[in-house]
Amino acid sequence: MQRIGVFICWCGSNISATVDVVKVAEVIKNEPGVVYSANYQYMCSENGQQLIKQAIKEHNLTGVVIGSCSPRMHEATFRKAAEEAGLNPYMVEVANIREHCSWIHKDMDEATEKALILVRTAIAKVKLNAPLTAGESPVIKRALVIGGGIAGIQAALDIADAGFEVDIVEKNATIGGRMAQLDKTFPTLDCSACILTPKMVDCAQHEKIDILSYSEVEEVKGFVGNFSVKIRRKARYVDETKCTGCKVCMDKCPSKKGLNTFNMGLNTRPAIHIPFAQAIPNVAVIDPEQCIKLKTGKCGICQKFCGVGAIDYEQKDSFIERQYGAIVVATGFKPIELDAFNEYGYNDNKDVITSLELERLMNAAGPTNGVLLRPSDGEHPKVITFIQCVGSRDTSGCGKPYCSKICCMYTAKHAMLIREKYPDTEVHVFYIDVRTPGKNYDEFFRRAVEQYGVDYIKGMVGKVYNENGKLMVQGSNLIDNEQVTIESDLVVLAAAIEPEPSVRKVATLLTASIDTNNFLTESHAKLRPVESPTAGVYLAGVCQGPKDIPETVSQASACAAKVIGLLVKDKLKTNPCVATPDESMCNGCSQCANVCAYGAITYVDKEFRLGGGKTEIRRVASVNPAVCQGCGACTVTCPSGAMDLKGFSSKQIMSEVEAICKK
Amino acid sequence: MQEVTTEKKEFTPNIVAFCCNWCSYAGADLAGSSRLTYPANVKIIRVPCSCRVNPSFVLKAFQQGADGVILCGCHPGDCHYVTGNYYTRRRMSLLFSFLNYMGIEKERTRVEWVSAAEGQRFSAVMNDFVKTVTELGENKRLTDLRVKEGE
Amino acid sequence: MFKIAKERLNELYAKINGQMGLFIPVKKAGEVNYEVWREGKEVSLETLKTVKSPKNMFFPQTENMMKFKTEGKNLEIIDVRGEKRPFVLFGVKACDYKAIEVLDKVFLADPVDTYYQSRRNATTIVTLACSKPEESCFCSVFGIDATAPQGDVTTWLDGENLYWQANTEKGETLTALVKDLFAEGGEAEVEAQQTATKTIIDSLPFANLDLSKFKPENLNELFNAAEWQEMSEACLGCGTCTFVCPTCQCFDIRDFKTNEGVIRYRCWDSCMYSDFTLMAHGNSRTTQMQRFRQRFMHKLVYYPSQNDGLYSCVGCGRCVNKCPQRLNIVKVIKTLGGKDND
Amino acid sequence: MTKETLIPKIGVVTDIRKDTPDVKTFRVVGTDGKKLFQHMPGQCAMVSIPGVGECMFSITSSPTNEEYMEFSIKKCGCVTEVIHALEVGAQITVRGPYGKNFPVEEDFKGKDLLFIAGGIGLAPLRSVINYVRHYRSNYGKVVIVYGARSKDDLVDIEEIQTEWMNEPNMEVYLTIDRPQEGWDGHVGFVPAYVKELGLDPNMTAVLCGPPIMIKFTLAGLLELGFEKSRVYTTLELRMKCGVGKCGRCNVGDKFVCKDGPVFRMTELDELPDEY
Amino acid sequence: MKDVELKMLERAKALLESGEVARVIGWKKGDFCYDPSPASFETVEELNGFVYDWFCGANLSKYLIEMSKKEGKTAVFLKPCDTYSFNQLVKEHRIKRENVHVIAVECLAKLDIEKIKAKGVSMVTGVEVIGKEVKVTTAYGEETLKKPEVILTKCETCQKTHQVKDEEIILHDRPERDVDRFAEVAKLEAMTADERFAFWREQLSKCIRCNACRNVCPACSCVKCVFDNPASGIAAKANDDKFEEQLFHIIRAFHVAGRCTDCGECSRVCPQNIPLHLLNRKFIKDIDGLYGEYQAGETADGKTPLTSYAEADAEPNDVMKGEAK
Repeated sequence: MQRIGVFICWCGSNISATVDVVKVAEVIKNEPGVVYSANYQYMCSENGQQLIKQAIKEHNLTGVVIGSCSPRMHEATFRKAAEEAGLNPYMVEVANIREHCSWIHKDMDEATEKALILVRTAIAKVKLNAPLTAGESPVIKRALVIGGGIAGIQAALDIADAGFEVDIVEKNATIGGRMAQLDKTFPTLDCSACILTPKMVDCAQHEKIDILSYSEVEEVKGFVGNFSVKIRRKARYVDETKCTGCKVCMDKCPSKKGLNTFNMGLNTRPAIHIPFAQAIPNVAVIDPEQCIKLKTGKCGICQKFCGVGAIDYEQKDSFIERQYGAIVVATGFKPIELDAFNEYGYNDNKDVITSLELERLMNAAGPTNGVLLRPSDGEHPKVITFIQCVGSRDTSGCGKPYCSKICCMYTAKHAMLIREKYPDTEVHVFYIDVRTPGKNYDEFFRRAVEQYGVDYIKGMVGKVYNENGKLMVQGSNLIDNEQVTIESDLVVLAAAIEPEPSVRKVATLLTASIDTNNFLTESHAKLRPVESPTAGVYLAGVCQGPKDIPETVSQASACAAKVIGLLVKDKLKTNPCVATPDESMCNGCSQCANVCAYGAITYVDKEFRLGGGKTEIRRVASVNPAVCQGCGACTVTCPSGAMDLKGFSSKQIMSEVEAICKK
Repeated sequence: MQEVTTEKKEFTPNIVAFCCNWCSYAGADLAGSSRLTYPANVKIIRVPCSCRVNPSFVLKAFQQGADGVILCGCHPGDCHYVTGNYYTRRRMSLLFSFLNYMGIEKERTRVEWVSAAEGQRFSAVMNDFVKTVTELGENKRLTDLRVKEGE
Repeated sequence: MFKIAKERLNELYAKINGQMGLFIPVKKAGEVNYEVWREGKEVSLETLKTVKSPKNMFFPQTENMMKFKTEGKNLEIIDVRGEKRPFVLFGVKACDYKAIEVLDKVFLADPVDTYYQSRRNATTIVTLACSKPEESCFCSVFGIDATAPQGDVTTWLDGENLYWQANTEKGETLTALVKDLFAEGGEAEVEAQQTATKTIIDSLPFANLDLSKFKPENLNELFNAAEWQEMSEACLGCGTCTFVCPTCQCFDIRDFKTNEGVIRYRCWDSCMYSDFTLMAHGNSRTTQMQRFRQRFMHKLVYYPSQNDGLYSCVGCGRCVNKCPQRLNIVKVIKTLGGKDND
Repeated sequence: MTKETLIPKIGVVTDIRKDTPDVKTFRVVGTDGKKLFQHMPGQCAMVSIPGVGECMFSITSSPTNEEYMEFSIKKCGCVTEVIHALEVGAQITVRGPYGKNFPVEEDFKGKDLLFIAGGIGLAPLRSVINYVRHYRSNYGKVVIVYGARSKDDLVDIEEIQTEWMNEPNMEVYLTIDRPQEGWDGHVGFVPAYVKELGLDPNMTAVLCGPPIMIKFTLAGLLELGFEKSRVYTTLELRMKCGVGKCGRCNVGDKFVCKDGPVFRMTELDELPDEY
Repeated sequence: MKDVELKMLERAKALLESGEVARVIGWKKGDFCYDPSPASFETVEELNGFVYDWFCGANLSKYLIEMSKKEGKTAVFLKPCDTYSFNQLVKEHRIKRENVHVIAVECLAKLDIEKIKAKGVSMVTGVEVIGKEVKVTTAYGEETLKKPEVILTKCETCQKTHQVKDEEIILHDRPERDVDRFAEVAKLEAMTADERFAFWREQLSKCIRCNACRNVCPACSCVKCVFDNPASGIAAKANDDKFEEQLFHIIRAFHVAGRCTDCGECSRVCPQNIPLHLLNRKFIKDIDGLYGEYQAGETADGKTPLTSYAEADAEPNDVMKGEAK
């Protein structure tokens, strides 16, 4: 039987004005299990706490109930006091007789009666409390960044600068990501490469950063502070340690007809190649689909010409396994496929291109060396029509329901750059709305219209078709309320962006939740925007939602701050109020894991004695207390009632219900 | 007839309110600190998240003589545990619809989303719920009489 | 012997009900079970087998035994039983009547179960002879004559009349109470019905079950029979057979917390349930095979060896009809019983 | 025996003794301060905490004790857990006595007696041993072999050492399973110890303890030449009513609560192997 | 049905003879023409008692929980409706899939002997189904009944097709009915709360808490049921009063919500013929209406409606007002 002490607080007159605190303390003395009861003016005061501590010691209390203000206010205070007196802090329950009683009721009898019930309810609960202790788990002082775009680079640099080891896993042969493909950046129009490549170099040279390019995350085990990650290092057929990036192989390679993916397939590249001039690492990679040697066994020219003997056709995928304390997901985005948008004729006309393709066409390192020539005939386009919101804000089901956020700005940027470089070019932009929130953004857009005379047409495009070698863009002008057809030489589609598809696998591996648009879900939309609900996993860049470079970089730095905050700790204290399964009753049905937002539940095979000397191996749930946040979603999903929540057990809540209903 | 009316007048329903710790319980606290009254027969049980509320708790409350049960949680999308109240929403929609199907008066059960800032709303919701259940009268259909027929 | 026209039976019920309680097969939501008679309820005497047997009149499915009240540390025990009002149990078939005898041997054996006893003493049992036995019936195997059940009063029902014959003092008392509704006569009709019914009974498919093997001396041999495994394989471990069985008497005693204290009640339990013999530190019957075996061994061997060979099965056939997976005592008898079953 | 066999009496806990880490002995009297009812050694009683449950325990005290009854209870389930949490002065309910007792007035009389117990198995034997001590002249030599996992698990060690060991014509042999600091007595399992002791097979033996101990001890006794008909033991099965009606403790044609818990080994041989 | 039975027997023999499987689960003959029991057959000789007829209504999938733990493969005959339960059990990791060889078999609805008897036909000795007619032979002669009137309730609205595709199938079944399985639920919904309460009171007051519905239910596969577990706070063995009856059935229906395949076994086995399937179907109907059509057991993976959500899900209060969609 528990020995319970009850302490009723007056809270000055806050409680005692409407609740007869003396009576409550007196009546409650007779409750079974209660061995001590007292009332005091300010329970939370030093003297009040002393009273509690003394009573715990003198009366050998095993449970404490405090009738006072909201537990949200002073539960921690009282628990600490109890702990100091040698009682487990989780053996303390607070009956809220202020906010939920004295402050809202005027009638003394009524309020006193209710206070009694609330205190009895807390007694009923505390009788079933069990001492709980917070667990501890060690923190591995190394972070993993998945994705080597600007988000990943920034996060890695910030974490590394704080003195922690960071690995960047990049699935492509080089880091840099989408930003490396861009020409200029808004709203300042500085050259993308000029601001990105130094950061890439910083990464490569940072002693705390290890770049694992051409690699993918294969398996993730463990939990916050203690992840174990298996990484696949894809065979690049070139020894990374030997290659000097001299590019001789590229010249000699006889198979030169591969589409240059870095240039959005607008030109070709050899089978052995370095994606672009400033690639990090500056190491060649062989495309096995294109390489004659790898396909037929004959050739081997690059090996012959490689001065350092870096070519290795026998290379296989290899695996490394590393431990991390935190993981940053920065997997980025890609423009959507436009197969569902026949009306824009993207697949039928070479001169209908996406904005990202335009970036390459305008880039000095691009397929046209920066001269704007149209893909079909290499002529200089005289009339260029931009179409915004291609697949964005689309509720028809073909595209994406969300706004891709960056298109308005980059379209303005493109229009401006074209008008600047080729003033004779006529530029039209079809838009639904122009959205320019951001520092200097609207000013930027207005410059495009006012200074550069770009023709903005509010309206949707119904159709783009080829007529006598001209691209006819048929749309509506909502402001003039008329149908317009613009004869164009080049049509640029501001295609919606979507999360890089590989994020799905990453999310599954990390048990991080993902929304219907494949964006990773943040822990709280407003207050924890860079954390994933899965503890120890953080989100940077577009994988979490559409954003531009400045936002991406801020989020990456925010992520880094969070990671650093985690990695500086030697040990993590875990919340003791976690779910625990009664294995003897667990069916292993997996329903609990399905509702766990944190991926805290896994399954293990366990042996059970059946009686009569027989045993049976059953799959049962296992909760990682370091990851469980204690919401209780699993407890209700569990049909056998095997899953229970410490501190809020079913029996505790049911006995509270009973105490409340008792007349 | 007279007796019946006086009897009805005296009836004060017993209401059990399950409130999630992060939003609704805080909302109730705010109602308190704003001195916004609601009847004393509403008693709150604190749970970490509305998704901790098992249908058996609701039934237990009725069994023990509660006249109404109300569940309060964070607004959908604002759950402290990300998705908890989404499950609550489905579970309780189905459970309460089912109770209604069994002939239990549907006014006896309710789900409300109350944020930590909505003290006003908390008090309004409770006042309204108490009023509704009071009009409905005593819970007779889902209470445990432990009385047997036929002896 | 007396008789009363079928259409006037309601008068008879009303008359009995005026004096004492009347329990009678009543159809509710499609099923017929014994219930308190009230004007307007649909009595169904013709129904051969009520779903639940009348055993719950003496041994209810749940029964409050006592209350505990706590004042501080003091405990108080309150016997919650009131005075038992006399009642009539009407329409009991021969098999169910025999089953009451089986139960009596358990509950009225020393020490007497007073809960059962007080109900039993307060009852006047009016039995009803069967006229349309069906293929699942095999009471004759246990020496029961379905055409002439015992009881305080025996009745027969045909297309026109109910025939009434008092057998005991209690029966005579009841008869005196309702006699003014009766006319004399009916012996010939009853005899004719009995003859006809007996012909059907003799031709029933289970009429010749051989029980010769089920003797105390074969206890261990039967217990260790290999066939139990196969026979019990499909058993779901539900309690349907035990709950519809007129002779099953296992019960549990449980406590229930109320607003005022604790009620201790007893309720039916089933040896088919996995937790029936579960203790804090082990279970003597861990497999469904053991539990299945227990039930039938008890009916056919254990009980008879304690009670002078009286079987704890009366051939009512309820388990034959109601087992979800069609397992039943007949299949057990055929598999393990005497060789005449082949 | 009360007429209302299922309605218990109220018992007041007047003393609680902690025997081992998981065994406590509770002294119980009626609300009038007197002994609740008379019993014979080996008989049991149903003890309950209303709202929690009712359990069968053997009455550990001797019938010759006119003041109170004692129950030695091992913590192993939800009822016993609550019982263990009781404090002196608590009220519980008790009904009984139930079952057959040891034939102390019949078969045991004038015989040399051998008691073999393991762990909490001493509880039912304590009653009979103290009964025999009380009527010492009615019985011959008494030998007690008692073993437990460790010295801390030996129940009633104080009584054994201060009283039993000093009783004339009574030998007490203690053993524990594994060597332990502070224990200079015998170490080893009970069955082996029994064989080692080379006991006189003409004694009447009573065994009580875990099934595995009973099995091996019995085999040892038979080897030594004991006759099964003079070996007794007690069974423990789940019980609810205590009077052979609820069906739970049914083994073959016996009810453990009514026909047991004391059985002769020859009787057990006739029962199907399901206990 | 005889030709199907022969084919099944043939397959069972072949599988046992070849040692491909250690046992076959099917049905064995009873004492009458209408009482086959589920059974496992381990040898070809044992197959003498094998039967597959118009009364093999039992769902065999739940037996696989235990059977699939045994040594060797288990072959099982599953009717279309049983395959859903099978998938659901596989999804919940209750059946070791790799140890099971599924043979899907034709069904064409099973007969209900209680319904036949209720037509006043007793002492049945034989049954033959010809199209939509059932010819019953009895000790007293022959009777012809309309098949739709004497099939099991669970078959009346069955539109199920085989869902275990990767294994062998004996005769593809053709669902022959196009009926609204929610019609009866809708009928109840249209009543007033008082009427509904009266309806369920009358029905549930018959409940004897024998647990047949629970123990036969493939969704009720818990290692230990909450009602048997004193720690759950709702454990009880018998209906003490009306609350108990309701509590048991409400909790049971809720626990299987989103997992119940509507196999109808609960109603088939209820000794008091309580239309228990109407409880589960209410959940199914609500789930379909509120969260999109969902058929449990259609696949052996994926989340159930109660372990998933959509941000735009209906609000409980709108659901109660009947305004949600």
